[in-house]
Amino acid sequence: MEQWIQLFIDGTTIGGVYAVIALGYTMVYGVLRMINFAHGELFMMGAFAGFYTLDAYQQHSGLNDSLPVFTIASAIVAGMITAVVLAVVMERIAYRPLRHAPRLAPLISAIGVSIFLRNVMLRVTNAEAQVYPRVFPRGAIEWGDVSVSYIRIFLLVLSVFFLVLLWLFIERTKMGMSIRAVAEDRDTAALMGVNVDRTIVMTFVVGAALAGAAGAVYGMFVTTATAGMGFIPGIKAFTAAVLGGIGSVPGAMAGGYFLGITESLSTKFIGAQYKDVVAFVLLVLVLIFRPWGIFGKREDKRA
Amino acid sequence: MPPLLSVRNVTRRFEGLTALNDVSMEVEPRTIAGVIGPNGAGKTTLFNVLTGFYRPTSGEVWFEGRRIDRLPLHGIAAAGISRTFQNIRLFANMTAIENVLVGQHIHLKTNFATAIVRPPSVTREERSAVKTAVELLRFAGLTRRENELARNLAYGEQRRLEIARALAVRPRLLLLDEPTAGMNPGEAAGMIKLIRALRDDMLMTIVLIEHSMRVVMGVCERITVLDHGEKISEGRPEEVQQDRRVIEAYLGTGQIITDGRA
Amino acid sequence: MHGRNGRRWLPLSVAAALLALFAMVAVACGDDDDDGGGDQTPAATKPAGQTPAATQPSGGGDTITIKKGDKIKVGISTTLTTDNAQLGIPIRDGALLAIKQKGTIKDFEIEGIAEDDLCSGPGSVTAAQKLLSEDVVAVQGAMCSSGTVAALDTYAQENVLVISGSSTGVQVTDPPKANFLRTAWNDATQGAEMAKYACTTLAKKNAVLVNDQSVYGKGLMDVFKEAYTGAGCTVASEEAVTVGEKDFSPVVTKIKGENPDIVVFGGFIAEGAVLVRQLRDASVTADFMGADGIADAKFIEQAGGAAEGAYVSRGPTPAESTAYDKFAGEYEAEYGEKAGQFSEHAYDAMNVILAAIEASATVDADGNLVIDRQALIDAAHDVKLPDGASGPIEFNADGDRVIAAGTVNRIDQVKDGALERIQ
Amino acid sequence: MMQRFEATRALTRALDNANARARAAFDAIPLIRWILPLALGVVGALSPQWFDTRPTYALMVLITYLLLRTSTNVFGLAVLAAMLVYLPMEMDRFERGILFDIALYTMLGIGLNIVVGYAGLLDLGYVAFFASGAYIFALVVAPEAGGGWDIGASFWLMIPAAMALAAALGVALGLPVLRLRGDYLAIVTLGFGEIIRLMLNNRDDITNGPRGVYLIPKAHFFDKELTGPYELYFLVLAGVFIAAFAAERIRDSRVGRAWEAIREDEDAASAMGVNTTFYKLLAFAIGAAIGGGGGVIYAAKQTAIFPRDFDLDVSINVLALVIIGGMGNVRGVVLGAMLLIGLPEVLRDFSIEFAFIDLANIGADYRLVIFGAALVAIMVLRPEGLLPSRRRAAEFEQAEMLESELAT
Repeated sequence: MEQWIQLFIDGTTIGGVYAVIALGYTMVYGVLRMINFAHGELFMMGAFAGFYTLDAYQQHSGLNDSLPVFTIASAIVAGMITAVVLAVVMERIAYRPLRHAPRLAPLISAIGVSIFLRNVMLRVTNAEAQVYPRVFPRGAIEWGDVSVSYIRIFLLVLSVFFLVLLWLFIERTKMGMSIRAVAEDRDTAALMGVNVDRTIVMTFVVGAALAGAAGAVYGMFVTTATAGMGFIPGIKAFTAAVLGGIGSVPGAMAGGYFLGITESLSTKFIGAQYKDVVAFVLLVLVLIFRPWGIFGKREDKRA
Repeated sequence: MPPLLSVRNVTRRFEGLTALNDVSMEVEPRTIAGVIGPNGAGKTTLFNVLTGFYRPTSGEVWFEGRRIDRLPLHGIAAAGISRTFQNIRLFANMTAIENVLVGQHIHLKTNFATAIVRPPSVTREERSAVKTAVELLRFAGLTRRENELARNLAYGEQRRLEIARALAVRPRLLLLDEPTAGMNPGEAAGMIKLIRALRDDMLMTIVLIEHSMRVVMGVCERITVLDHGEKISEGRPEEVQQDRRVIEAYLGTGQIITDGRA
Repeated sequence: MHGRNGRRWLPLSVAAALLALFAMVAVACGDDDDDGGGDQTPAATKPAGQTPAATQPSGGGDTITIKKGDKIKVGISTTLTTDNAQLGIPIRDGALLAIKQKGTIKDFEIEGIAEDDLCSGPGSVTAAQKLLSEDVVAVQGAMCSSGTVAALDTYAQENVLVISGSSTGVQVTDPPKANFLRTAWNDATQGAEMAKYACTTLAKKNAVLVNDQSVYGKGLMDVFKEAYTGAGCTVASEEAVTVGEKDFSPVVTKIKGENPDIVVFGGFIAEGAVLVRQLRDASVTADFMGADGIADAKFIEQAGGAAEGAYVSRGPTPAESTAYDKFAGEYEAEYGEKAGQFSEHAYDAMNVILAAIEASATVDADGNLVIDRQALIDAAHDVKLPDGASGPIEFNADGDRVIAAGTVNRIDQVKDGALERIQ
Repeated sequence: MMQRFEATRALTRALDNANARARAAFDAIPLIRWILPLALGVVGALSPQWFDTRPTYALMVLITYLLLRTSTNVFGLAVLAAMLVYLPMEMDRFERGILFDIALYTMLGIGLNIVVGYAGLLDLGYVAFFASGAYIFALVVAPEAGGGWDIGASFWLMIPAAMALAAALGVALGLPVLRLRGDYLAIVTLGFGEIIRLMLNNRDDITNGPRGVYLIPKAHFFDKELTGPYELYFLVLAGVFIAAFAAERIRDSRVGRAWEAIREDEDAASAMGVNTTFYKLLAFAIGAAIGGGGGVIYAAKQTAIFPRDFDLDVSINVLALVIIGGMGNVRGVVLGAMLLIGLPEVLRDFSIEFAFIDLANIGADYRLVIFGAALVAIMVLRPEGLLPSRRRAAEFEQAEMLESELAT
């Protein structure tokens, strides 16, 4: 029983990461109907930015030991800023010119960006894993055999915090409203006076900030950053977004947690080597019975 | 003569909303029937039930003595019913003639194997299909527009092309969803002429949905009036026009009975 | 087809002009053809401007002739992109160091050409084709067992000598290939030795095996399991991790539930370091054991302290080895970085290649170097390097290394952040 | 805050302008379309001391591009065919290897193009069919995996058999998911592709797992052993021509029209009596069969296959080459494969050395960086693909028109 609880907590942690990344996918998809394949690489860049920040503190000051709260926060902010800047440049160079292009052109462009970023980082790091300085106090809350390390708690809380923050942003702010309007119907939104360009950039900015922050925190959690680390979470988060109903913000959140927990539990159920199989089979099953995703809007085209 | 089409107590609900409530109607062969009603009356829902896009929640649809409300979408066309759409749904990036060729789909036999081998029979079939298509386009008034992409056609032409495409199915019942919507009076008059010709020259049975009372009154022999998913009146144009419930229904929505565009 | 316009002659004329152009170039390039077999025309008809360095010896299937003043080219197939490059680049550098130290053979300069093999079957085949088109005399590689297995056929077609310093998979030499040798240890040797050590010496009777679903990791764990259970110990469960993933918590939780005496890992640094760290974070106290895939300072560094106490098998090694220390010092002096886990094997492999070239190459009357491919392969089989950086080197008929007398399977333990030999 | 925005705004405006100028230059001056590739090709072919890359490859891409661009007649195709047969004789082993890969991926591209380009079904798991073809063949003939039929006959038998089985797999995978909307279909097919690969990896009792299937015997053509990419290249070439021929003929028939109608408007198509389920499955099946056939040849050439050979990258590569070439037509696929499969390999040799610029290793070290940037550049400059079918070009114009209307 305790093992099940532990697996559930494990799954919730990685699920939270999936959920935060998935939000970027789902928001960009919502406004642009485009799968941003380079989103996982923003996550990766966030992890590197976090690493370089913490590493600089480690090399040049004692702040990692004396003021970990500050250094951790600045690493997260660095991750966000890096990802945001990249996302804005990326949108401008690789996606905006393609806004009215055939549907699949931006997909390929995004794949190009993804290959580009990954290989640039491979060159920069000489393909070596970069090891995070340990800023988090080691230790865990123990309950019987269940143990939850502090960093895991931090990651859990932070993912929920980001999700709530985004929820408020989408629902309560004017910009959030614009994003929803553009997602609903871009032309009408434009007629209603929404600045579509700025809204789309804002969507990228918000999605990238989340991915960058998630990257930095995830980097602290697994304590390494590698150029290839964005790929698997990227695919998983994309799966989570679709699972929840792509375009739906609560769907992406639910999808992320759902996927993470299922994966984790299936390790015990069926075996670790089948965990990805389980994830994808689940996806197929959900979509067969609910083709619009768990939380997606049912689009009855035949009206 | 038995009715060609018979709708029997059809009800269709969408999650709490009843779009059609116990609607029945019959259409005699070689007549032009109209379905009218204010916005949201359930006209298009009725069409979608007739063409298999929706399954009725209850009730039945019979066509030529055969129950069709359980047929798959493409089976409706094979049964002999063809339609146009309210918001024109042509294959926009195909040429006019290709659109009509798709309409002939069920009457052609080429499969992927014979398409590769291309024996003489395929070439022959293709040639005659093209000939038929050209004739249909001519009938619909689209002479020399064959190789134009559908989306490059003028609005009125697109409506005509949609009808030509529907005719290519060789239906015995043709359903027209607001054929004159968005047309200027000149274009609309031309369309009315075309609809009459369909019945008179091609011996077609037609059911049309219209907003414009002028069109309906001018062309239809029998009219069914829907309001809030219920049939409120039925009969010849002049009967329906006098029906107090019809007038109320239209007045209630602020639409003027004599002029079409709301 | 649609949309034919009236300009019918344009394509015709363009095509004709281009065809003429292409025919010219093609004729000029004709002697690049490498399957001509003994076509020895000099490279004078090359297109103007081609650099002298680009002129090739005309290699047939049997002999290679290197003209006076040209370089002897030796290929290195290793992984230079993807995350596996952190293993691949030190392999390249180890091999290049051997070339640099050797300098010349019979007054012919040696040039090492490294190609990226992506640590995959298709990538290694492409790299093989590339190296063959460069007319290399022999090749160190491929890096990964899957790549070697796939690429050997391509090399065999030209009867090119291939020596790998890092392909440890059992299947690479089973069945043996005539043109292949390796300085890497066969997993069959190492896996069994590891099992013996864990079960008998350490007396850890209950193990969980984790592999990274690679040819190497899975193969090694299969051998381990057979020997381990054969020695009377039990395998509690077999787990797998996905390469590229960074969070192994579910697997760790499951291992914790099995409560094993020892966790044995078959795979490489990236996953191994993360796994051991997460095991320790979850307060799993079982011993950790890995093989040469993680026998590297980077493993300890990336594990961030969690590697302390871990056992690492490194293959049969003589009790005393100054050769390795010498190599490691030279490597660090050359590149400013510590040698990688397979650097010394790649270095040895390249030294075997160079020794074989030296033994089999002859200088003909015109001062050209002539190498008979079969003679080169035979010579390589006979090469013995008693003081190889990875231990004494001698090959058996299968192309695997002979375990020299007086060597034991080296086991290191991580102590105070460094690998220390304990067997 | 606002001032800081000013700086980024100026930057983005400059970027926009540069972008627009590049597009305008590319589109407005038709000569650039000709001169640019021509010049690059000639420089690439004749000046290896400046841009050291593969001359024969550069030339081949150039000729193919021009031929495909300009001619739809028999003569052009005959020249192309002659070139494709003659050029490899002049190539070295590496170039032949690339050429084999290009031809193989062209074949896969033609198959996927039927699914994505013709029928409009976004498939991100095409590798599943490629893998199944390769594994079916390998498991039957390779002794290591418990197979070991006589290769002499079975290779030629296995091609149609694997194609049929792949087609069946296509139908089996397609059946449950066909009612999914475009992007959902994409992720589900991606999932299927991954499931197939993971199963190949995990069911080592059947597939030998990560150790792969190796020692696959060589195919024979009568008495001649098909030893390497060069010999098998001609087989793939034949496959490409057959697949291309079949694909074009199907496209120009009732079946192709049905696919196109489905792609344009699925509901309207079914209202016209097109059995959309059947035709979508047919597209899946034909595409899968071509992929399966390609898989058999791949396994025969590779002599060792591993689950890892069939990861998501293969699907993405095939999809990318279809789109870059210009979706919906075979000519685009050929060019897309040349660029997408050829470029990263040819870039291995790429170096720039003239005057004081010495970037000798730029190709070896940065080839994938360059490749990624090139993907973006091609898409931004030619969003409809390099050789779009007439219809695709039309769609793009339509979008452009809409944009300019909205802008005014």
